Amino acid sequence: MPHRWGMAADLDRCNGCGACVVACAAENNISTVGAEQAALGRAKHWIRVERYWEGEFPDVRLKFRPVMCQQCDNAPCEPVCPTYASHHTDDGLNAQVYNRCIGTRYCANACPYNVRFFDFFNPSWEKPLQLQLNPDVSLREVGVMEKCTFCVQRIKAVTVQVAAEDRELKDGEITPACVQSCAAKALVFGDLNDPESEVSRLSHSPRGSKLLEDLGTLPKVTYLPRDTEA
Amino acid sequence: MKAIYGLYTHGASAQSAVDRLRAAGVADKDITVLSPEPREDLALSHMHSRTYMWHFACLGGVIGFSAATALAYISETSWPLNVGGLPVVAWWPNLIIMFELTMLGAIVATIITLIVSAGLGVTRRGIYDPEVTSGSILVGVENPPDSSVDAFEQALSAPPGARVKKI
Amino acid sequence: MDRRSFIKLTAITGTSATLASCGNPENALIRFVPDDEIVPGIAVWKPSVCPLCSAGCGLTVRVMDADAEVVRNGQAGVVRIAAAKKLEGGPLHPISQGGLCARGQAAIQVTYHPDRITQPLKRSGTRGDGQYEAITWDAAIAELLSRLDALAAAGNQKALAFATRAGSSHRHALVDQFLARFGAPGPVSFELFGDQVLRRANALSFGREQLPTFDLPNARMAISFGADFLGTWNSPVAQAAGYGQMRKGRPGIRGAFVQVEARMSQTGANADEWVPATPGTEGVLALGLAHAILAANLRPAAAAGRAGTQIDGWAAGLADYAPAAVEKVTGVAASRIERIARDLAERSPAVAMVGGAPLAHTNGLFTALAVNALNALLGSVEQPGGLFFTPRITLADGAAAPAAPSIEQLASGILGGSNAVQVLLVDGSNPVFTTPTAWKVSEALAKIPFIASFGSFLDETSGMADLILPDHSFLESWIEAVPESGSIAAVASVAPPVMRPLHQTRAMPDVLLDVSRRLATPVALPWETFDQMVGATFMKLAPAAAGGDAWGDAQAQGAWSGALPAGLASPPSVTEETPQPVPEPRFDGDAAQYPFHFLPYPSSAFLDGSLAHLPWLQEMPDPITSAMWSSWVEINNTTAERLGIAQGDIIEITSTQGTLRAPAYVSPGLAPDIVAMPVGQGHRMFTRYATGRGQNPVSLIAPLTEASTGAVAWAATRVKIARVGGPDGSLIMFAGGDREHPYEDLGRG
Amino acid sequence: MSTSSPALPASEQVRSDLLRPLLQTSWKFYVLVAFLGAIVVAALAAWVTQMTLGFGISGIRWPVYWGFYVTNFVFWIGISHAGTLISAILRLVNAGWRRPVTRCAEVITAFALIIGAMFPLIHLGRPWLAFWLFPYPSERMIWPNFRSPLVWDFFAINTYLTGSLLFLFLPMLPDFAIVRDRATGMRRRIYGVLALGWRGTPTQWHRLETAMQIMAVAIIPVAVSVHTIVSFDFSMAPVPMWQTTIFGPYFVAGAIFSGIAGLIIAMAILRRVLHLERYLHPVHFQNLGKLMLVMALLWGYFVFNERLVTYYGNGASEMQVFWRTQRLTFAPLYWTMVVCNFVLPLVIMGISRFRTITGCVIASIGVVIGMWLERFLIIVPSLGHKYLPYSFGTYSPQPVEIVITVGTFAAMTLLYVLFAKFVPIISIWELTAVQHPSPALIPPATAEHPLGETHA
Repeated sequence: MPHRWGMAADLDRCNGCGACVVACAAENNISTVGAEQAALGRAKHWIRVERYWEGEFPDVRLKFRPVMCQQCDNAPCEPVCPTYASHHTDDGLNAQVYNRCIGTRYCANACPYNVRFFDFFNPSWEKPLQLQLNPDVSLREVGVMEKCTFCVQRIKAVTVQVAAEDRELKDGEITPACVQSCAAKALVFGDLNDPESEVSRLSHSPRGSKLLEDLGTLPKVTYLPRDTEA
Repeated sequence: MKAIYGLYTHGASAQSAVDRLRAAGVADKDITVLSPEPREDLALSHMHSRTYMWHFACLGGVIGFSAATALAYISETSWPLNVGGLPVVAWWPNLIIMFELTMLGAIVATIITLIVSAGLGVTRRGIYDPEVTSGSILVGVENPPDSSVDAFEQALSAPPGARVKKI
Repeated sequence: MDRRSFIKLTAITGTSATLASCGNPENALIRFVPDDEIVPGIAVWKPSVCPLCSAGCGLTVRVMDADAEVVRNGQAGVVRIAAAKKLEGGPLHPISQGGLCARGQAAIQVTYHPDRITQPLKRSGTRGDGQYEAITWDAAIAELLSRLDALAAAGNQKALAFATRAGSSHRHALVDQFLARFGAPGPVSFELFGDQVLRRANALSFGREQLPTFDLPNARMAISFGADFLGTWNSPVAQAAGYGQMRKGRPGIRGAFVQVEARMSQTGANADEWVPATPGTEGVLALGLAHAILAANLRPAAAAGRAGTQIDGWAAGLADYAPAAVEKVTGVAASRIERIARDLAERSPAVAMVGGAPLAHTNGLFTALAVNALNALLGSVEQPGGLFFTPRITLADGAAAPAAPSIEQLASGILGGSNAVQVLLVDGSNPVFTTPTAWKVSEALAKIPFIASFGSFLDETSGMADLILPDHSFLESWIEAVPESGSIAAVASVAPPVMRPLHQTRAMPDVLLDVSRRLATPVALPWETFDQMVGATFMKLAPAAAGGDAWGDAQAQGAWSGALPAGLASPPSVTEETPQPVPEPRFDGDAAQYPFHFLPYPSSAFLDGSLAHLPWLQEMPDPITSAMWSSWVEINNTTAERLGIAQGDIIEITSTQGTLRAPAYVSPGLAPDIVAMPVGQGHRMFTRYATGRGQNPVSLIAPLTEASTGAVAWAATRVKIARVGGPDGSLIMFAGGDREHPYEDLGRG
Repeated sequence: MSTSSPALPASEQVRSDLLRPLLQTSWKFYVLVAFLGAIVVAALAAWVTQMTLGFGISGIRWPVYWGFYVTNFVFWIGISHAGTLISAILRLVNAGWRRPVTRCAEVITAFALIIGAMFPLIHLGRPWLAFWLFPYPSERMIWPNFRSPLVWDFFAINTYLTGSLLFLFLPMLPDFAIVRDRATGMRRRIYGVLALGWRGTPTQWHRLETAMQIMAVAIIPVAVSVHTIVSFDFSMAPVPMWQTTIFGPYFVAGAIFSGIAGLIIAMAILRRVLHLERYLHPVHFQNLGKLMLVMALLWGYFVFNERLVTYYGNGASEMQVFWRTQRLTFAPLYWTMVVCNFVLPLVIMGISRFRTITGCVIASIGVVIGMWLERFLIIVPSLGHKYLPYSFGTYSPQPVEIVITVGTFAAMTLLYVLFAKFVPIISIWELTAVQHPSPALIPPATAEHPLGETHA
């Protein structure tokens, strides 16, 4: 049976620290755009920690929610792409093939989660910052869309290794950068087709819900809301 | 090429010239009529063969439709990628492609039929006189048999206002 | 993407982006033979230690090949090096436990920073203008030696001062030893957001002069008085891990969490209950809770033991702290105090934390002692689910240097002529940026005849140096830390260099050892190299397995943790004095003229500003405001409405110390009489990414200090504010909306 | 059966009037072409700059990834519905008054479509790879994704463009022949080639008219499909206020609406500049104005429908966009649009006293502005306020987009000016043919018979 990668985000553990945001940038060669471009709305954060105020002082609360590509089973971003740059892989990921992308940005419009980012310029790193670049992740040229891949390079590396060693994949063996960095273990990644995996267990939790579930996109990220009992 | 023709400013004269040529034993297919605008009011305008343009247009549509169907089906199945949970061969969206190519086929077939059946090409053949586009109707005969030239000239000169030319 | 296309793509990026591949300047460079044995495309994981804060988290570093442009023997060229690619939390490290905070993730940019100082520099312009010329290491060390030798020759060794960051490591121990043996006072360490007050309180309450470790995984309730323990305070990674466990780590048990603070921090945002108490009265609230527990006979007063005796009136049941009285002082409803108190007593084990702004008032020590007493009353000291003190390793034997003056005393001594400092060495400290203007540190430094800095970057303090001896980055040198907290068992982090130095830099401890040997009168230090010194400690530690080697194991894993052998543990500090209670906080600025409390706070990205040079952190959206590359002033939304201030409007904040202008972030998450501002931006000089960006709120802080420790009372300044203009685009936010359901009632109006 | 209709001059007069612009050139023509050409060159330079420096010089941003370019795309495709669709319908119903109008309408279609079809290229992140949309057999066989509305666009616009160009070109053949016969030298050769050897035999005339009929039949559904598919670009995406079944007819109606407005403006300018008062009568404007009135009502009906359904449905994300357009940031633009598209045409076209040429032009300018705003207001507020408020954003155009937008209006005008210079802007043979109507034909519109009713 093919794998079906999924993630669970326990918002009772997530404290909004933002480590996942920087971890993602470091792993995936996401270029820093600088203040001027950030002001124009060009900052690229494949994962972001959304925060929403609730109530008024003094009965005020702040809600955090990490949002990355939801890797929908019925992904609105995929069919709209004229060149198949955005398509579904056998293991359930919304692949984004940068080389096929011609930059219509239609996928980003169709994505209800706004997790797709456009490369407005060729990426650049002030030397020698480029020495940090991860050779397992391609750089994106100007004019293409990019987005969270669930760190597909890590998935590939481990699955290839597992196949070479002719053994079963262990739950938790693959960790995308955000999951790995999360000190509170708010993010859990794994194979949804493995009923024993932690992510399967959390995805079937009665606490669990999907983001914008009513749109019918069938996301593979499950959110476990913060408990309210004090 | 030899030819004899008359130029007429009035439709009735031209019609009369045609009628006289017919009387002189010229077959309809040998009479050349050129008009500056369509003259549906004159019988001479109806000296054309039946056209199958509508049929060819339909045929073009069918070809376009088939091409679109094949294109969509073959390309989708030869690279069967899942997008957004849609079926690999999704007929509802394909219908749009099929419709557009059907219409394109029909349009292209119409144009081809027009060019072929109306004898349009970059080079001009047959009798022509620039006065046609200045409002005169031309009636004439190409390569008239030498024996009939005089009779034709007579027939063409008879209607009022006729100017007959020989080349 | 395969390697080939990757290399092709990397070739088009960077500063050569505009050049076609055929004209790639890298191709014109000489290729040096690689020094490292590395298999292209194969990643190796090596341990390291995060240097960015004092938490001492262990790292595991992904190392792969990369083509670096280097200068070798004066010849520029390209060499394939083993380069650090990604930092992760050390999975086996007792503090980071596999996790890492955003700042730790960004630490790799310290090594590859484009504005890193690549070789020794000698000042060529006037002081502070950033003009330097390159010199050789021999010349640089000779210059430093001549200065030190001159001091020694004159018998004026006391005129050597050393400014460094607070922390606990062999590096600090080495500096201390060097200074002691040279005959100079101990290092001057200053941290704006330092924790002297809490250390002192813990010494008084528990006999331990250190920060506590919290056993959150076993706690059923936590109450935090201002401690941003998930964000910036103490050991955030370890605490976040514990917090996750407390919330969801035990089937059926979810630890409750209450946060007391006037401005909702990232930590406070996670609380089940957020209690905005009047600034400076948090200790009163803690005692109010204690009173309620005692009054309801939920705990005996004697349970507080020694910590209780530090509090006036404890034995009598804290008669002055009845809920109604506490409500008047703190603004927290009496019923709420009683409810929280009952929860704390019933949800045992419960732990109280204190840190940050509550301790940065003139009565900070009182607040800390009050919370300590509450903890003791709850029975949570050194108990599962409570707080612990990490056993500490004695780092180096030898005479300690005499106590150093505080930076404030140093500055006033220099300016007043009572302390003629001749030579100042600076390592990792930027007091010019982080001290209140009134201390005149900058002016004092300007009077010192010779300043040398070991810094890797030109910042406000390094920029005043006459000589710069750039240090290796932590990935290029031996790196170690002996964390003060974050683990219940003793822990020491250590790792050998991960990669070869990129630039012509030298490790500061080795430079110090070198200098100590080459002085005209050598300073006798018992180590040849720094790793020898570190190794000496580790070889005394117990190996994990019998017959093992603690030093070798520690290097392989990045840390040693376990039970300390007798004699190696630092003894508890014994302090017998009883402090005078100071429950009333003092504030700078008249409340009528300056109606707002000014609350600077360490920014999530930059802490006290020492990380503002890292582009990843500049571009990381702030957890609360989502701001990037910005400074801002947080202001309550009803207050803002009253004053006609809208999001992004420029407001002017004025204290008795000065004035600054910054964009407003309007939020419901702070009390109406507070304006809060993150520290970190506003650098006059700190690399291309931070220079001239935003405002430094430290410039507004009045020089009030906590009464008994002398720590800056950075939360005790009052300010007034005025709108001076509309948005100028300087507030750059990632988020578009602040609320999940905005305008949902618009149609009904 | 009058051969000297009071409405139209005699054939020779027609020919000389309509060929005059081709044969005489004033200095004003060169000035105008140079002026418009300069703007077009500036726009092309802006595009090249955008490709060289990166798309970032535009105002597009996360999450508003479509802005002026797509607005312009929809706008120009909408304008393109002026010609071919109107002229095809009028041809099919044989409305006599169409004759002087059809060509200047069809030219609008052709050029607006070319300009509109440029925008998907301009807005591409990597325009040099645009050919990947074309279903050519590549070695890796990754053909375009036929499930993507952009591929539907590609096919629909190509079909419509092909059809429209041919639809425009076919009736030009006899006119090219006229020019050919009157010109000399190089010009004669060029027009000779363009005339494809047209002679005017009964067969040619008959085939041409049959072909025009087939084309008219074919082009109407294609035109409808084109703008429906353009609307699909939006309605296929789960974006608040986009995903609605009304978008197809709404866009088609809007396209015809703006198309008529564009046509009226073009006709008014032609009438004035080329002195075609004898061919383009107030009655033409009145007829088109009435058509525009109908479309304004239809547009108002669609907008009412769209808004009512959204309001009643009260979906959180839809209401975000709803309020933002009606009361908040975009309200000024929104209400300007309503005034331009509904109030203005209703008042001017609805009151016969105002239905003069000037009145029609004023209403048309309003409609063109209003319909441009409509497309902008469909695109930007929805994209900027999509579900998760954290990701909300706003958009403001940058100079490159404004220059390119202005450039397209200049390009349209330039192409039109050049076309009118080189091709008779009114179909000569169709006008002269009026003087010899077949019994089945309906005479042209006159002052007495504004709709061209059959003479008894």
